[in-house]
Amino acid sequence: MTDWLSPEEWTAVRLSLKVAFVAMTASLIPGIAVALLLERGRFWGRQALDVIVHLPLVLPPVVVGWALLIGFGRRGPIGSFLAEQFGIVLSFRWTGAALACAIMGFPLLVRAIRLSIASVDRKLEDAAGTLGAHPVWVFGIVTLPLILPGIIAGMVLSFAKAMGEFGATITFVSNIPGETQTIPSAIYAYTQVPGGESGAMRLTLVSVVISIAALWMSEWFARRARLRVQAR
Amino acid sequence: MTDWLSPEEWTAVRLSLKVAFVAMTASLIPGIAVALLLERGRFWGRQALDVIVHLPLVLPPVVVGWALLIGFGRRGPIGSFLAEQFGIVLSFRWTGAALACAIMGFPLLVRAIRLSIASVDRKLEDAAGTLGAHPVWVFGIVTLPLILPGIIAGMVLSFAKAMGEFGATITFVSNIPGETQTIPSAIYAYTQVPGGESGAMRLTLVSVVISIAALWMSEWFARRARLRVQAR
Amino acid sequence: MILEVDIRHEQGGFVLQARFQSGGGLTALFGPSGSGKTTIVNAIGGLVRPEHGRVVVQDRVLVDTKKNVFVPKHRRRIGYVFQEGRLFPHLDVRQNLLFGRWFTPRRERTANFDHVVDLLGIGHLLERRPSTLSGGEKQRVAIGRALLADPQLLLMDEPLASLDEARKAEIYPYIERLRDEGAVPIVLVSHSVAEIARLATSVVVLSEGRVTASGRASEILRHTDLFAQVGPAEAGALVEAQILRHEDGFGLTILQAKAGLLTVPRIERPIGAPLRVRLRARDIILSLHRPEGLSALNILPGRIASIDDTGGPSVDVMLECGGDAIVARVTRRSVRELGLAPGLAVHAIIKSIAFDPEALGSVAPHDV
Amino acid sequence: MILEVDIRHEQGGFVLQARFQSGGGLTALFGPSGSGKTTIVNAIGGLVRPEHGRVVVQDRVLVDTKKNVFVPKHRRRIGYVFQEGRLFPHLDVRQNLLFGRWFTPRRERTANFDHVVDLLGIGHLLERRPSTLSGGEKQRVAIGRALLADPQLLLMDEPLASLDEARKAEIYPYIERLRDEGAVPIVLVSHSVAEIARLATSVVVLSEGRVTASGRASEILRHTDLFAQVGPAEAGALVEAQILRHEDGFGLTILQAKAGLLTVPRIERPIGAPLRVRLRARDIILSLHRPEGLSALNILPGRIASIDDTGGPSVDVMLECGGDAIVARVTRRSVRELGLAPGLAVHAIIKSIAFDPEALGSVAPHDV
Amino acid sequence: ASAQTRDVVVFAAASLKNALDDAGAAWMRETGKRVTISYAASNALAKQIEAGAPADLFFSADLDWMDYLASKGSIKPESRVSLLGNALVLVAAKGSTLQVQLQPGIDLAAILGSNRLAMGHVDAVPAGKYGKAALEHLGAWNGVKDKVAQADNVRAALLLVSRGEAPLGIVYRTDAVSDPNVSIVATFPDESHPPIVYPVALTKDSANPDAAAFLAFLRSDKSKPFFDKQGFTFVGKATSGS
Ligand SMILES: Nc1ncnc2c1ncn2[C@@H]1O[C@H](COP(=O)(O)OP(=O)(O)OP(=O)(O)O)[C@@H](O)[C@H]1O
Ligand SMILES: Nc1ncnc2c1ncn2[C@@H]1O[C@H](COP(=O)(O)OP(=O)(O)OP(=O)(O)O)[C@@H](O)[C@H]1O
Ligand code: MOO
Ligand SMILES: [Mg+2]
Ligand SMILES: [Mg+2]
Repeated sequence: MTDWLSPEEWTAVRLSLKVAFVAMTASLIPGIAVALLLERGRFWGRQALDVIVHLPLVLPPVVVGWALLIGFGRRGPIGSFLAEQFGIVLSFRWTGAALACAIMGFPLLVRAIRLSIASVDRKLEDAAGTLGAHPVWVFGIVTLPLILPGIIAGMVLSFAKAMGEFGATITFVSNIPGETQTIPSAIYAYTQVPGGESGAMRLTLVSVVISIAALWMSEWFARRARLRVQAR
Repeated sequence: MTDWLSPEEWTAVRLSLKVAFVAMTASLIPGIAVALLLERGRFWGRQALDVIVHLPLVLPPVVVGWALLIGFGRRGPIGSFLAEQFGIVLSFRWTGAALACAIMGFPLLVRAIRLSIASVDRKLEDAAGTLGAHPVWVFGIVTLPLILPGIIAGMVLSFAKAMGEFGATITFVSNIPGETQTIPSAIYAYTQVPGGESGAMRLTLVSVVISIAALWMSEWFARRARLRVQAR
Repeated sequence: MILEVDIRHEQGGFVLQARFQSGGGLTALFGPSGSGKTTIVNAIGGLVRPEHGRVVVQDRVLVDTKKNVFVPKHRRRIGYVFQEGRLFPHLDVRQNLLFGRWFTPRRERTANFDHVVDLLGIGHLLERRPSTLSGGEKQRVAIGRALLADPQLLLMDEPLASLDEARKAEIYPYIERLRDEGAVPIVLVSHSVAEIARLATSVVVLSEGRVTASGRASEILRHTDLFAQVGPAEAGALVEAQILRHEDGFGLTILQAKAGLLTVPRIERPIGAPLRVRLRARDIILSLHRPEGLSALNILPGRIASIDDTGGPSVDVMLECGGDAIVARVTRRSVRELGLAPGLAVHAIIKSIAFDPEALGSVAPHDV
Repeated sequence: MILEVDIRHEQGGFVLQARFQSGGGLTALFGPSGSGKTTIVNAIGGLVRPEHGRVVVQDRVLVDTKKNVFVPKHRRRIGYVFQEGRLFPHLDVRQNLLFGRWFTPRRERTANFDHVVDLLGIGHLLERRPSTLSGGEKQRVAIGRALLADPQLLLMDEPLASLDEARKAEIYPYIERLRDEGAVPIVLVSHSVAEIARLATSVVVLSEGRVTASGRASEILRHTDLFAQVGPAEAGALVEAQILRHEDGFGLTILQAKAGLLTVPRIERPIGAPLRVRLRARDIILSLHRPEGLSALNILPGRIASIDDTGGPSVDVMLECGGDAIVARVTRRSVRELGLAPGLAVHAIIKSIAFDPEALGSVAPHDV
Repeated sequence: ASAQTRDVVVFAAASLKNALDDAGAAWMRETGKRVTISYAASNALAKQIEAGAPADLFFSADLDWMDYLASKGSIKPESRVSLLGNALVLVAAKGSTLQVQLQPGIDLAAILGSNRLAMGHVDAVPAGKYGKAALEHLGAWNGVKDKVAQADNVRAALLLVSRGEAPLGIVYRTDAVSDPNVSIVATFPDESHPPIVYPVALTKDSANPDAAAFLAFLRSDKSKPFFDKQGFTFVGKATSGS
């Protein structure tokens, strides 16, 4: 089994899992916050935020990678700020890959959560308020559990997207085996050489198996979340 | 204004709009059907269908394009069947681009609709049943209007994805101006040569403007759909 | 039998095992909260698929688990007023009301839209969405929706619980009419004995998932102790009567019952019309002699048939009044002081006013 | 004043313009469906932000649009029993019940969990999710949730509408206790005059968004015509009394009212305890002479103060009985036959049994 | 449209866009006939041609994919021409003070320090493959192989240098000369890597008589200026498989 993939490929698989997991996890809280803002907020610039969130979907991944490089690169305004102030370097690091994946998956995450937020019965939140719960608490113990299905769906989408993301990642952090070479980068390399099909196939299969596992887990969580709310 | 983009670029913009619109529209009914199956169905192979729907998200777009080329190409099993039986040719036609975009956006569409379906109060459907409505009617006049927000969200995601889709499209139907060259493909070509940045920028801007318009329209529809249901 | 239910169904830890029959008209389900009323209605309506048993309505087998028959709900031609409204949020009130009509064969559309809307007082709400309605308004629309489906079986789960008395008083005659004219069997869940006494043809009393009593309303209501669980205030006898004449000057109507003449507030029905009168046990005073100078207009001579000591401060005295069975509830002290005993001749005194509109139901000739 | 409401609010085409005050205890809101009851409760609870006006509870200004004061709902310390349940679907019954407790300062947690659970009979439901509860069960949990929040203001919107009488009879004394002991002002919406008569300290009558009457319950309930809109059956006088002695052998309790002695079914309260008794106008028979040989144990001598002819078949006769004002509703025919007229001495006859538990409310010493 | 009036469809490596666009325009001015050019990665184009794409000409960025198609019988071998050449250079960001002599034994790793060397993907992108070969030839590969940031195309590698992400990069001269943000530090000797050639050939399925004419036009001196302008070396000689 282990020699079915080369050590370098195993590294790519592990890295992909790490990147996808971190991308999903790190974008969760901002995702919930932005979903709340977009769905509930009435503020100036809401439309602009909405557009910005959707951009990674609308633009070709290469452009996003480009923009990331310009913004978060070593010389980019945000990148240099992060590096100087917090010592966080993204370029050529797996963290940069995670950032690229998180950004590409962000619109999907936000949409799923937004849909759930929209379907929450606000009368329940009112009821919680009458019982003395501050709005922050109301969010935490009423809204959040009720939107759990949407959060789970959003996480699945974000994770899956991160597993498949390639264009923005390779443009931003290029392809450094062991550091930024994720499964899609490795597959890409295979597709670029004549006769690379079998290698590409093997890695594709690994991706499929991982996504089956991820879906299976998410369904399990979603079912639990739903059972808590519904009858029987 | 018109000479701000070259005629070829205008063609790409028009084509992108057409492709995105057709991809979104054509995947709508299958999307609703699959969402229903996945959310409500209890059948053998449900898990497999779920995985298949998610694959375009999990796999690098190049792989999807490749698979399409193998399956729907002129010499591919489905492609040749469609061509012989119905005269439908997808490879290297804009229809193929639409197919690629539809498939890439499908998981997003399905997820959004699924979330809405899950939040429909089935007691309302029961009530409609007691009033004599056959399940098909119940779906049409109760469920469908209630999941409209999810359908709209799914359509936005599908459209936006189609506007940005590049990898699968260029791999499947190449980048033929006037036939399969969408905005992302055109942007890509610009990024591959010295001095192409300004062209890429211009097209990116066009994409952004289109997505603003699409979002704006979707919000308008969504608000209408929501107003119909909520108070005030 | 118009309605036959014999089902066993488990949900969670709750076991419903209900068996009853009813000869049509309005069947009232009565019992404490959680006793299984809604579950039975759901089984009749096709919303719950019972694990075992049969449901037959007007000779049509809706459920028979042995024969694997289960008519889907949309083919049962029911009108169901749910305990919790269930209006369609995306449709306005008019569309909600007309929903069932789309699925009713054209020639069976008999319910008159304007009439039902008037009756329920929802004419000003037609363009509104359910989310803007008050609790009672929602409930009225839900009733209208069920009525306008021209059902062949009407299921009503506490339909009037949150309506005011005035509105109820307007709706009752309509339900009575449906019950008597339309040949539409009705199943009604209610906690109000007054409502049941007025409307029910049969009563099914439930407790913890089992039928503890079932039968004709007149029988069940006479057995006042059956209602101990819901407070004894409302028990009483149902008596059949006919309109004898109207006393227009005083706004009164004189009824002829077997027990004698009854003077009640005016009833707008023709002379000769059959009527059902509920004589609440707690409204009846017993007197050893025929009293004089009393404001109470109804004095029915009779004889004590038996005395039911239910153990509390009061006892139920069963009277035989010229063929009608009447129940009076009096204190034990009165029994002793007056020396009440079976066989004793007494007079039952009832105020005219004690017959509130709720207690006076119209009745189909074959009924009671 | 404990509760002051003076608001104007428009929603859709509906204009609420309500102004009333109440001296604490339990304030009942009464009026037909759609008259604005829930809207007022929402304004007091902070769920509706009135366009104009003030809401003051126990000297605390909750809303004052002029001064731009609007205390958010989570700082009002209320317990709100909603008209439609609103249980948290993702929490089990126990968690629902304890929800408010998490936000109650520890030393103010006085409501006893076990007691409330027992009272409402929901002990067997604690581990269940709301979606598996019956209608009445949900409502009981909602009541429990509000009570266990140890509110400083209790808002109840038709809390008991779908409960059976037995359950209501168990809950009433608890609400009375809250009203009398806890110094918790209560606002109750109800369609049941019996309930209001039993529980209310003040009554606010609403119609189409306006207050048509408001004042002490004893006043409002005597004006029987106010309740014409909800059916006249329930109107009557509220009389203050004290427990004089218990007749254990017969299970009776003797009360001392100004009007005289009242014999009622046993009340489990100590001798000397103050009580409020509702004498429903329709339960009272008038007699020209002191009657003999009647099963009715309560015979109160009095004098006719006035006769209210409301136009129907019946009139309301106001009696002066040793300082208590009592109303009897009799037919117009009786008025003529007995020659009833102001000044005439008569006897009011009331069955002991007519005092059902609903009619006997406990009362705070300062009350009525 | 009939084959007679159809545009000539060229599938060309994306890096040829500027030059080929100009050449196509010139040919149209001359003959009134149009070329339609689909620019993508050579591998994608090759696979598409293999799958029956309606291409008349394939213009690859390296030999491998042309060989691949030749082995599949998808091109007309007699039409195949290695039209262009290019040179491989080492670039640094503009203003860099780095001095590098590309001679055997060079210790590039020391020059890079903890930094990265930007290249095309060394197994997938032609420029990357050539770069790797050249570094191997110079004996520097083992030292730097863990410091290579492999981009998915040579333009992206160039971008990494021009944005200052990597101090050094290996790209084609054609790309380097056009970017004002980078400067060429050194040029790899021709012998250090396989010849950099851009082969072009008619596809097997091409039935468009104009295609051969356009190919002839490309081979002629008329198109030379367009390629020169972009920094390609114009070879124009016929080759068979390598
Ligand atoms: N958004 C709205 N648009 C128009 N009318 C509204 C809106 N919301 C409420 N109303 C109206 O306001 C009136 C008062 O509503 P409210 O809920 O206070 O009534 P209520 O007295 O509680 O009635 P019920 O006994 O039926 O619960 C109703 O007639 C209702 O139709
Ligand atoms: N999913 C479930 N799991 C466990 N118990 C359930 C479930 N669904 C219903 N029950 C129980 O079944 C019993 C009967 O419910 P049903 O709704 O028929 O009561 P009901 O007589 O209509 O009461 P109510 O008057 O309160 O509406 C209730 O005790 C309820 O708790
Ligand atoms: O008839 Mo009574 O009121 O029980 O004594
Ligand atoms: Mg029920
Ligand atoms: Mg209300």
